[in-house]
Amino acid sequence: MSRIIRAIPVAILTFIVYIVFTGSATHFDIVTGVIGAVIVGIVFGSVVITNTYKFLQLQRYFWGLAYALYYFFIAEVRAHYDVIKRILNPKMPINPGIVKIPIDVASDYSILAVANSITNTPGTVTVYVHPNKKYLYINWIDVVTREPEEARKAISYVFEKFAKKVFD
Amino acid sequence: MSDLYSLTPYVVLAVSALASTIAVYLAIIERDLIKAVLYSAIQSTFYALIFYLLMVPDIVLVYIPVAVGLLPAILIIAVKKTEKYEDVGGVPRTTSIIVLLSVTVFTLIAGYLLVVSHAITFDVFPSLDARLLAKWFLATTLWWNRLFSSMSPEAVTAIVWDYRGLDTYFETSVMYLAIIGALAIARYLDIPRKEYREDVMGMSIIGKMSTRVIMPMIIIVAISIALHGHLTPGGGFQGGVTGAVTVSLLIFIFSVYFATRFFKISIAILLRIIGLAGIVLSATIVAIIGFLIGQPAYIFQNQPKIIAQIGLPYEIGGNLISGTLLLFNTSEFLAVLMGFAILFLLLSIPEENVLEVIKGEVE
Amino acid sequence: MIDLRTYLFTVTYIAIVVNTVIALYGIFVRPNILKKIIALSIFGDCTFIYAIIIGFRKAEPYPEIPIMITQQPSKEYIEHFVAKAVDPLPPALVLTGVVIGLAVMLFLIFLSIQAYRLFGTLNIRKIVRMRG
Amino acid sequence: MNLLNPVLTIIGYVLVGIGAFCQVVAGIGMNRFPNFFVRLHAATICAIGGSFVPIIGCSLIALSIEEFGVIRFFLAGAGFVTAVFLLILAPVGSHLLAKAAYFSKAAVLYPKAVDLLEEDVERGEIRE
Repeated sequence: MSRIIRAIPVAILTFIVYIVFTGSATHFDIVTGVIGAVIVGIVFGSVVITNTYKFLQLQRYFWGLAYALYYFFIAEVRAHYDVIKRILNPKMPINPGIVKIPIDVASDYSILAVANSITNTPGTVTVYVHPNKKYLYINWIDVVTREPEEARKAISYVFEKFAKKVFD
Repeated sequence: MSDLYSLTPYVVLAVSALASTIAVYLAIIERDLIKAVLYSAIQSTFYALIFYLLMVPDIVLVYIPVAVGLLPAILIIAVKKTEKYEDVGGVPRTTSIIVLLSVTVFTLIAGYLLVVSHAITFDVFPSLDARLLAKWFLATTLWWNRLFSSMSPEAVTAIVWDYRGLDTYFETSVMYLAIIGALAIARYLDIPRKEYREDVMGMSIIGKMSTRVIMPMIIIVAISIALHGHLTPGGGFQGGVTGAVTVSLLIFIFSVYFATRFFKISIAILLRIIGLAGIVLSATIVAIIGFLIGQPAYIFQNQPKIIAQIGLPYEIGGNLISGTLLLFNTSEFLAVLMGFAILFLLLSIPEENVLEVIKGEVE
Repeated sequence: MIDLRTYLFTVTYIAIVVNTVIALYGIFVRPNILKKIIALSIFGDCTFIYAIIIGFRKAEPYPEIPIMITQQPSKEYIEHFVAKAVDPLPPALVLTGVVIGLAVMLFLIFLSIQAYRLFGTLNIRKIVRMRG
Repeated sequence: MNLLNPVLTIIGYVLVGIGAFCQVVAGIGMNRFPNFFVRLHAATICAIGGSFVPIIGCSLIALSIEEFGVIRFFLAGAGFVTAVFLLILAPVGSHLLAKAAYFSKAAVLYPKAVDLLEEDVERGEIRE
């Protein structure tokens, strides 16, 4: 039973991807899309989803939208501007190093979201996740502090706040 | 300005061809085999660009998963299982020079003959006109007259199944034989039964979680490519190899013990047999219907012809399905996907187990 | 006066011919079996490009893909399509060729791994000497 | 729809232009940066600013060309799906490369200001 409940969100997600990728919504697309999405959902439902009821909470979607807006229009732009400035500067002011930041989220998807956001913003790359999932090791292009808490404020605090609201 | 606009694709074509030459040279010269595999993957990327600029999107869709994804992955597994470095000692210099000269002469003659057969001189290369057969194929692929047409706007898939179905049938059997051969080599081997453990097996948690998200999406895109084969670029082969990327991801990112949760080798063989049976069915379904209602019909027939007036419907409720093409694409998708899944699973059997079995066999 | 596009296309063609030469050299001379397999796959890709080049043509401003974008074509559209689109037959042959090539290549890799298990080396010269 | 088309076209071309600029800068960075780990930051610019942004731009341009008919939705949809794939998979590639290079000692982290991971490895907290 739990297998079928888990399959539903995966099927809906894959059906959306199917329709967007196909780019048309005729009867043929909808019928084949539903069949394909149900099959994929049943096969992959148990590995993708851990808790189905999170999908029913609407506020998560609004927080997700806010996360996306913040990420694309503020975090990415700021990081790109910063690293491009460093590349084009003749003196190339870099001060690289690996710092350790604590991370306080519950689910694996939150870790994925935070780590991917950190890696996707130029200037910071996640090198390693501590086995107890409480620390991330970040290669930082300009190390201003080696204190974990201060580094967390500079790198991942906002991502973490949003990811907690969306995924936990 | 318009001159420049029409020149751009040719410039990109020439640049990517020259870059691919450099990559090929490095791939052949390199002694470190892993680097050689990566250089050949770079060459494949440029070739995909060339295929795209030569206006064959079907090939691009099948070539990128095959030559940039699956083949380098398999080759890297093979290199890790065998020797990392190539031992070039003992090759006489004169032999290699003689081989190089003869190969050069042979290839130049063959290449010149290809140009001559195609376009008389280099002045009009490529030629301005298409061949007569090509024109006939292009004109009849969607004529909207069922007696002469294959009723599919996608000329390539129409040719693959509708005009030259017998070729495709036998080429599929070549692939079938290759997989049977691999199964025969590994006939005593099986994946050891071991419990999958999240914390010790596979890559890091970031790789695992993102693979979990991305796997159903890749599969659904592959299904979309396969099922729209008769409308847009794509088809059963393209969808099958795109879906096979998922199996390789499962094995690389998690481990083979996680992959066996989804399907054992025997289940993959069963699904593959269902796919092959679907291909046979789509070849013979019109003949079976004709036999049942007592009218003349042929195998590999899709739309009605003048001497055999029955055929499958080409549309249902205004949606083009092109007769047997949809059934063929679905079955081919299943057969190709499961065939490559079998090969991946066989290749990922741990080496200790294999050596144990082989030792008993040799003695 | 040769058209510049023809010149660029000829450069492409010659580069592919050179690729073929290098790949054949690799097949014949390099001793490692896996290197031979890499060279063989490059050689196969070159032949695929030859087949596609046979079907390529010149059209103004550039040839089209052999796929109709309207569902119920008019007569004028079909005439335009036949005058512009490239030959659809070589892609159809190459399509199966790529997939079959991958399957056969995997089978060859299987065989070479098996050979390494039995002989302990992949150097073809050493394997040949072992027979005697 | 007609009024929206020029806007989509202009946004699309701007995004493609940003992508071209980012690619060039990332190429310069690749050559100027001193070691593998710092070059990964240039590679990130290449993946997000240089690939994700222009793919979105190309999709918007494709949406705005009405002569393509129905097929423009196909082109744009495939573009968007590709962009999402890239957004999820590009950082995974960077992360796995960095991790593998660090622990196999294939690339040396020099110059470095601080390396807390090495200290934790030496302390025996992490075994890899």
